[in-house]
Amino acid sequence: MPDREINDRDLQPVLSVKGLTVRFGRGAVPAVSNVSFDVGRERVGIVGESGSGKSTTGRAIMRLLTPAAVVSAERLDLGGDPLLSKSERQMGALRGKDIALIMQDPRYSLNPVLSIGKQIAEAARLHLGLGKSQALDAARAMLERVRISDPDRVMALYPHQISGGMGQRVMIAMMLLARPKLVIADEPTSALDVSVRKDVLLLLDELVRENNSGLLLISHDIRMVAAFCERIIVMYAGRIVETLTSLEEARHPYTRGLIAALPDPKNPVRRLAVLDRAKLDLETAQ
Amino acid sequence: MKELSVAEFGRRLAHLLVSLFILLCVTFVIGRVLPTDPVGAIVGELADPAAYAAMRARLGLDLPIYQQFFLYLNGLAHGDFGTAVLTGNPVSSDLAQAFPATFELATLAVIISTFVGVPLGLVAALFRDSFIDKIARVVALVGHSIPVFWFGIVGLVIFYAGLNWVGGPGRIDVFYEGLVEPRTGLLLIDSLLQGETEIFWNALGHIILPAIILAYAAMAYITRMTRSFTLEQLSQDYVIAARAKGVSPFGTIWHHVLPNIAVQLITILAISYGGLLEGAVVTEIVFSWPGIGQYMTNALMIGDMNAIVAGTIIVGFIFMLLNFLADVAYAVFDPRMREAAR
Amino acid sequence: ATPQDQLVIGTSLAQVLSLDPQQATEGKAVEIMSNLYDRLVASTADGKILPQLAESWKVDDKGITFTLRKANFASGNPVTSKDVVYSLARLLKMDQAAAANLKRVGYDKNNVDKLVKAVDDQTVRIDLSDQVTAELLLYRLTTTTTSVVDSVEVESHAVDNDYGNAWMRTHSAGSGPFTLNRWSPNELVILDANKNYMTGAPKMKRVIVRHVPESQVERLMLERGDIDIASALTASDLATFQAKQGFAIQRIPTGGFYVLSMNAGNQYLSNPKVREAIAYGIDYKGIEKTIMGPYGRARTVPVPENFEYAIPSPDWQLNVEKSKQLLSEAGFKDGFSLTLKTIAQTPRIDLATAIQASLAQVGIKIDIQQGNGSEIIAAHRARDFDLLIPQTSAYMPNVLGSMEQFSSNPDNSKEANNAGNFVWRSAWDIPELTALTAKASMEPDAKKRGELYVQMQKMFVEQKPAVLPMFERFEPIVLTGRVQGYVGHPSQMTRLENVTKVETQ
Amino acid sequence: MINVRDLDVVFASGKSSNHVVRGISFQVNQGETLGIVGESGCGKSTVLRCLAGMEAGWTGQIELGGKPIGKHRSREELKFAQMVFQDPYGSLHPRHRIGTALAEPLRAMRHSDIWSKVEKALIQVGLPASFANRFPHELSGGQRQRVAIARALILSPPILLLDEPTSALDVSVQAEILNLLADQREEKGLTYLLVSHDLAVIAHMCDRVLIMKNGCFVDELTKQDLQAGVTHDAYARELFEASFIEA
Amino acid sequence: MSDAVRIDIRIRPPSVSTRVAASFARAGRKLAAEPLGLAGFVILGLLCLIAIFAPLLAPYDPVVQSLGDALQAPSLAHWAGTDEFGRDILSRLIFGTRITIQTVLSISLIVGPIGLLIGVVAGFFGGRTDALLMRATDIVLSFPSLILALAFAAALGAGLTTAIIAISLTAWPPIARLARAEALVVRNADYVVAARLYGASPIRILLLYIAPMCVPSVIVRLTLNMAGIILTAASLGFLGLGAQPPAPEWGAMISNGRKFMLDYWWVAVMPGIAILLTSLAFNIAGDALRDILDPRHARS
Ligand SMILES: Nc1ncnc2c1ncn2[C@@H]1O[C@H](COP(=O)(O)OP(=O)(O)OP(=O)(O)O)[C@@H](O)[C@H]1O
Ligand SMILES: Nc1ncnc2c1ncn2[C@@H]1O[C@H](COP(=O)(O)OP(=O)(O)OP(=O)(O)O)[C@@H](O)[C@H]1O
Ligand SMILES: [Mg+2]
Ligand SMILES: [Mg+2]
Repeated sequence: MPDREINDRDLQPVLSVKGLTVRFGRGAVPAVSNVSFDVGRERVGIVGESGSGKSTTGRAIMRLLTPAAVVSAERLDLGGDPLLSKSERQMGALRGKDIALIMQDPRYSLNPVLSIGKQIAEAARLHLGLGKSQALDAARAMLERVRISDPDRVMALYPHQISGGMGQRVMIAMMLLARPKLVIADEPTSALDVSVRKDVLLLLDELVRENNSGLLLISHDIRMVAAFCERIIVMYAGRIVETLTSLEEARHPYTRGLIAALPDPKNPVRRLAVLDRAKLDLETAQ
Repeated sequence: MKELSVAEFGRRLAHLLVSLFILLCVTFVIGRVLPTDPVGAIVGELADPAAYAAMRARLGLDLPIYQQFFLYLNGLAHGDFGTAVLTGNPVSSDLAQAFPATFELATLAVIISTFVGVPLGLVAALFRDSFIDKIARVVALVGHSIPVFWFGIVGLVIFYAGLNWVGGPGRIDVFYEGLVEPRTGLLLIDSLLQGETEIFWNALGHIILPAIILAYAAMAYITRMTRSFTLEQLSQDYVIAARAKGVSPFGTIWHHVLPNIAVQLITILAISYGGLLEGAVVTEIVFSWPGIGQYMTNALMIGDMNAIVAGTIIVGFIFMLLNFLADVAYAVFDPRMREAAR
Repeated sequence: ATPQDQLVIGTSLAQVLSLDPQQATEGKAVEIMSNLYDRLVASTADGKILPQLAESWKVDDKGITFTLRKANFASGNPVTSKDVVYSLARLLKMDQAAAANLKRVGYDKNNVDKLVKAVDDQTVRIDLSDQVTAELLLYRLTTTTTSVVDSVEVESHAVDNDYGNAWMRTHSAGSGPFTLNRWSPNELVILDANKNYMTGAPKMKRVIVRHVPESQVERLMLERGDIDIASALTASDLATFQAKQGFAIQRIPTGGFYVLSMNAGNQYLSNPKVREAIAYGIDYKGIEKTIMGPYGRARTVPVPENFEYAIPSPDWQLNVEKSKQLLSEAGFKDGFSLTLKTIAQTPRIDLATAIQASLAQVGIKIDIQQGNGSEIIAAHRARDFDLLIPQTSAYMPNVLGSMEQFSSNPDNSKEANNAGNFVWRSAWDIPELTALTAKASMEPDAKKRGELYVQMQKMFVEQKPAVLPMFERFEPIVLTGRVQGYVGHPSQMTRLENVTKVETQ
Repeated sequence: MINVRDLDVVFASGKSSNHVVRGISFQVNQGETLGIVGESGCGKSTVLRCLAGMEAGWTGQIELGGKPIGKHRSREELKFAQMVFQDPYGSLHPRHRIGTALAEPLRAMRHSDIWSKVEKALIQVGLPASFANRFPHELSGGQRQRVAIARALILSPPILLLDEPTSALDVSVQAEILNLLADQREEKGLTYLLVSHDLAVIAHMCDRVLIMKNGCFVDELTKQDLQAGVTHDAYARELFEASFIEA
Repeated sequence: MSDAVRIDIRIRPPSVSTRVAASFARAGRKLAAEPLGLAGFVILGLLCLIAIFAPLLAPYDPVVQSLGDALQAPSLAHWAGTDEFGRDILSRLIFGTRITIQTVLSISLIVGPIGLLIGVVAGFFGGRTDALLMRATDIVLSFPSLILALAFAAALGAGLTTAIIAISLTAWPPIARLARAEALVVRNADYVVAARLYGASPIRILLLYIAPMCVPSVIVRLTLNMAGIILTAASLGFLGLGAQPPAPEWGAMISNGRKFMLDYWWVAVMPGIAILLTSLAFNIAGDALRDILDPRHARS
């Protein structure tokens, strides 16, 4: 499935996943089952409806699922380094340094009682080994990179005092500060206003390119993913149903249904197409 | 935000005073309708009715209740809480003696229960449903489920009579009585201030057992609440974000969760503290501790109204003050509230 | 352990409300005040009168003339006859419960100035009222209520004509072996030795009376040596010291009783048969053994058995058959219900529970209402009870001293409102017995008086008392072996000046 | 059907006041669907709440069905407009069964023959009648939103106020709900006022769109405008571009 | 959907019994997953059974004294020994469950509805009503509770009823606060807005929409409070103001038994164990109930 680009620098994929299965509780239906894909220094998108296991996949890679989750995989390597066998302490050193996770809603994913500056500086202290004031400098520099015009003022603010778009930039600044090899963005814009969505995405894209990192973009908005990513992984009920490079390639009825369900002002229809789940379940079960 | 807080501060202070006044009225009325009879207690069982009536008049109990109330208010306005029947002293000076004793005990107890209960709650939450969690819960619950007087006596049997690790009942060994001059009324502090280390150690030996027993009883609540606050926070996205940033589990608890639950913790600590301050009556009896709980119970037994009203006011005031401070802490520690404090 | 030169007493100070000798009558207060003040005369534990401030006295038909010895108050002021007169006048003019003792025999605030006079600085003359003999007056003068106070000192603290009462409640102004250093209510009382005491400084530099409300805790403290003398221990705690090395138990008789007061105004209790049925419905022996222990001895006549002229107890023992029969004779075959009020203190509450259980067998259903001291006392004074358990004490060690309060009720009418009278509270109308008691107290001849005493007791029993004595009351205390020279006084006037402590073994 | 003139809403809390809706006017004809788009916090929901009668602090005039409506509604006036909310999880009482949830409006309006009406309403929105015995947590988000629509329609109001009815739903489910809404409109000749931040949804459903910014309408677009990508205002342009990410 | 409407399946509001059965079944399933909580409920259930069948279970009469048998150590004849009046402690404990359950239930039945009502009314109506009610709550809350209980016991005469009233008087404010906090959240929920839109009256909304949402947390809190209630009742017993003799109230039993603790441990320890077990059971059951009833604390 993974198509390897032949490029001397990116010979090895940043992330290589093979046969990833996640169960919550023993005997439960797996939330993610037998998922395999590679991410190089490129942008890969995962789409699928709610509950299809997108976030679970992302968190399983970060090893951030609750202890109740049973994760197994034939291979889960970051830059050739197996993640599953790492201790919690080793993972701590990796997270934020080599892999970063950007979450959906900055209102909830920033600590409400710590100032923005402190939260970004914490990442700098953890991964760049900086002292207090140097870390704050690094944070300031990073805020400038995410194009926040008045970093000193913003650093003193608390999360509730900034807008959603700004919050997501802060989140990006915090996570990308240590130039991770892989960035997992779990619905990074779906809590944001339409008008700022694009800016945030473009910014994320720009930084990832600048760092030459891999990007795993998780979203349910198939059009947006198609516009941004080089490859699209479509998930349904915990499985990968197909991997595409453009929407036109879509073969699987689920993917096609998904695309058809989107209202498109350019091609108005009286009724939108609806997924036939019964049939779909029958097909995927085979 | 400063100037806004001042207005808010004033408003809440006014509320506090109104509440206190109502508390005063209610206590006063309750006190006067009680059937307990301070006159009988003073003049003695065998006194004849004339002497009885004379004493009644002297205490002002023959006046209609509203007049008694105005007289009392008048006294209050001059800082006079009246005279305690029980001791013949001004109530204020009695309270000045009894309150520090309770204050010392309650403060030590709340410190102990905080320093044990909060970490226990954090650990229990962090290792939720593990063996540690279960142990922590049961240990805390047992403290919550056994009568204090029972614990008190068992504690004395073991640690005082048996092992001789701690001092016995009372605040201090009797022969040290009166050697330190009460400045703050807190023996531990007074003795240190006056360089009487021997007395300090003696007083510490006396206070430690009742303090631990009270602390154990209070700990259940603190542990349980800490645990549930922490669990609530641990399921928040920002905790996952912090972990994704590479913060260690301990660092997450310390740098991220704790500041978030600090305000809630302060509130429940204030509640526990208030509960302890309002007089651990039973503990004070078991340990012959001359605190406000015992003072008020004895006052109640003989219907000593001045003492009861004043005691209730003080305790109510402390309680309200603690609540007030907890609210202020909200405004100070929680940036969201700082903004919202109108 | 306690220091060599300090005596530490553990007890319950809950009832101590005043240390003014002309006000307080409560037992613990008496115990403390008797060491702060001297009286003209004192009584020994076995009832002999001894001189104290009075060097000697002369009795004639009309009165007694006392000659004072040279002594000083702790303040340094000399003790003069003026102070004695002042003290007695103060007692009667303040007119508190403490005055009852003298008022009962005809002294009051109106005649005291006439009857008590200073002859010169060292001589005091007290005229007899028409209701007392010299011998009985002397006994009454041994109580702490007649303590001689320092008139100069007291007057300097008087406010609003209160005879210095507000100050005296918490301070001492006496010539006794100790002075009051500090009294923290419900915590402790500290007495310091009066170095200039007339017979020399007491052996103990300091006496500390410590409030220990919990008996078991007090016991632990005693075992650990943190107190020297323990009183107010429960029966079972006392029992453990019985055989223990290094401890001694003194069982001090008080001459008083635990009493079952029945309200004779009650429709059932007004019937003497019912009262007798109740007297037959109590398991005196069982209670004595399991509940009273060293605190009480079964006795249903209000005179301790060992007193001269005491008659044996009547046949009132637990006898369910007899009791039931008496009830049905009275017309209450099916029984009835009563309430029983008592102070929530051992042993009285346990006594109540035991009485409840045994009367239930007879068919009388008892509903116990426990309360705190003042509540129960108020109910007692207001005749607001069916049954109630008070206790008494004797002010002198003879029949009259212990029995008088059971046998005298001059006016039983409600209007008399004689709440200070123990019998009145039970609404028990006993004109003959009252007259007999008055006659006995005026009888100068000892032999004849003794006959009257016996007659009184018999009449008491015949009338099926509404104030039924059940147990003679004792005050058991435990002393560590270190304490020497402690002689418990039946009226709780134990003096501590000769108490010493030996080195711990 | 709906006629609003100079609607003005100010939220005053203590000293700070927040002018949320600034004198807007619009009207919607019978059977028409009007859309309102705008960024978060611009006052879209507030307008709806005023129309529904849930907000007391407004000034201006509101007419529903040709009758001017006051701040406090009578029972009859309430029947004019019902609302469907954004969050399907919060709009049904978690302890009421679906049947109860649907029966409640009928009870409140003193209808008779309640249970057959409930059944009809369920079938109408494409749910089996047996769902009446279920609790909301036993339903998926889309099913809940159907119930919410059934509840709004059960009193047969001529106007439906839709506050982002699909923004919490998956696209596939969204399509089902949008189809359902379109069907109902057709069948009953309903008038819709649809608020959303998703221009695609608005374009699909509405005859006209008002673009809202900071409490004012800055632009009005017709269906044709949307198809052609015509806008008259810079902000509308920006919004339009951001909504359809193509490259 | 305009398919032909078929009205052949009649739908009815499900009967109360099936609903209750369903809820119990659900709760039971959740409980089964948590052995500790289950143990709590089992103990409480046993207590109720013991209370009901006390006369059958108790080997002796709980109040009949036999002074000759006083203070006997636990033996085959007296499993838990005898007290100072020779009464069988086990029998007293068994009959004591009745008093305990009666106390706890009456207090909960007084405090729960009062607290709920005050809290919900304050939270729902807000404004002046809220300010007034909450001020009153704060004042009652700031009363030293044991002292107030003592005062009431003194005023009304000591006894179990007084103790119940006195404890109730001081126990409602925390419940009211809790209910208010819940009501504040619930009153802004969309389903309440919707209810107002279709013309449900405020009373209906209060009783049918808001109050039911506050009930679970109130119940949980009450269950957790019960341990405290038992202890407070015991403290009142300690001060002689609880149940009156010869009632075999556990607190009073410990309180009397403490006088013999050093020599005859069982007199105080046996009722102590009973109290410990019961309040532990209440606490554990309360915790479990919270997990079952309170979705916010639901286990992940
Ligand atoms: N902590 C958990 N415990 C049990 N089940 C879980 C847990 N987290 C997720 N699941 C289940 O795993 C499945 C996948 O969830 P996941 O959050 O990965 O979906 P998603 O694709 O991210 O959906 P969305 O678009 O709504 O975010 C779901 O069925 C969900 O119910
Ligand atoms: N009850 C209220 N009191 C004070 N301010 C309010 C109140 N309700 C809404 N607001 C404010 O009014 C403004 C508009 O709110 P409204 O809910 O109408 O926005 P919206 O356009 O619906 O946004 P969204 O797309 O996020 O739903 C916001 O700034 C909000 O903070
Ligand atoms: Mg997700
Ligand atoms: Mg909105």
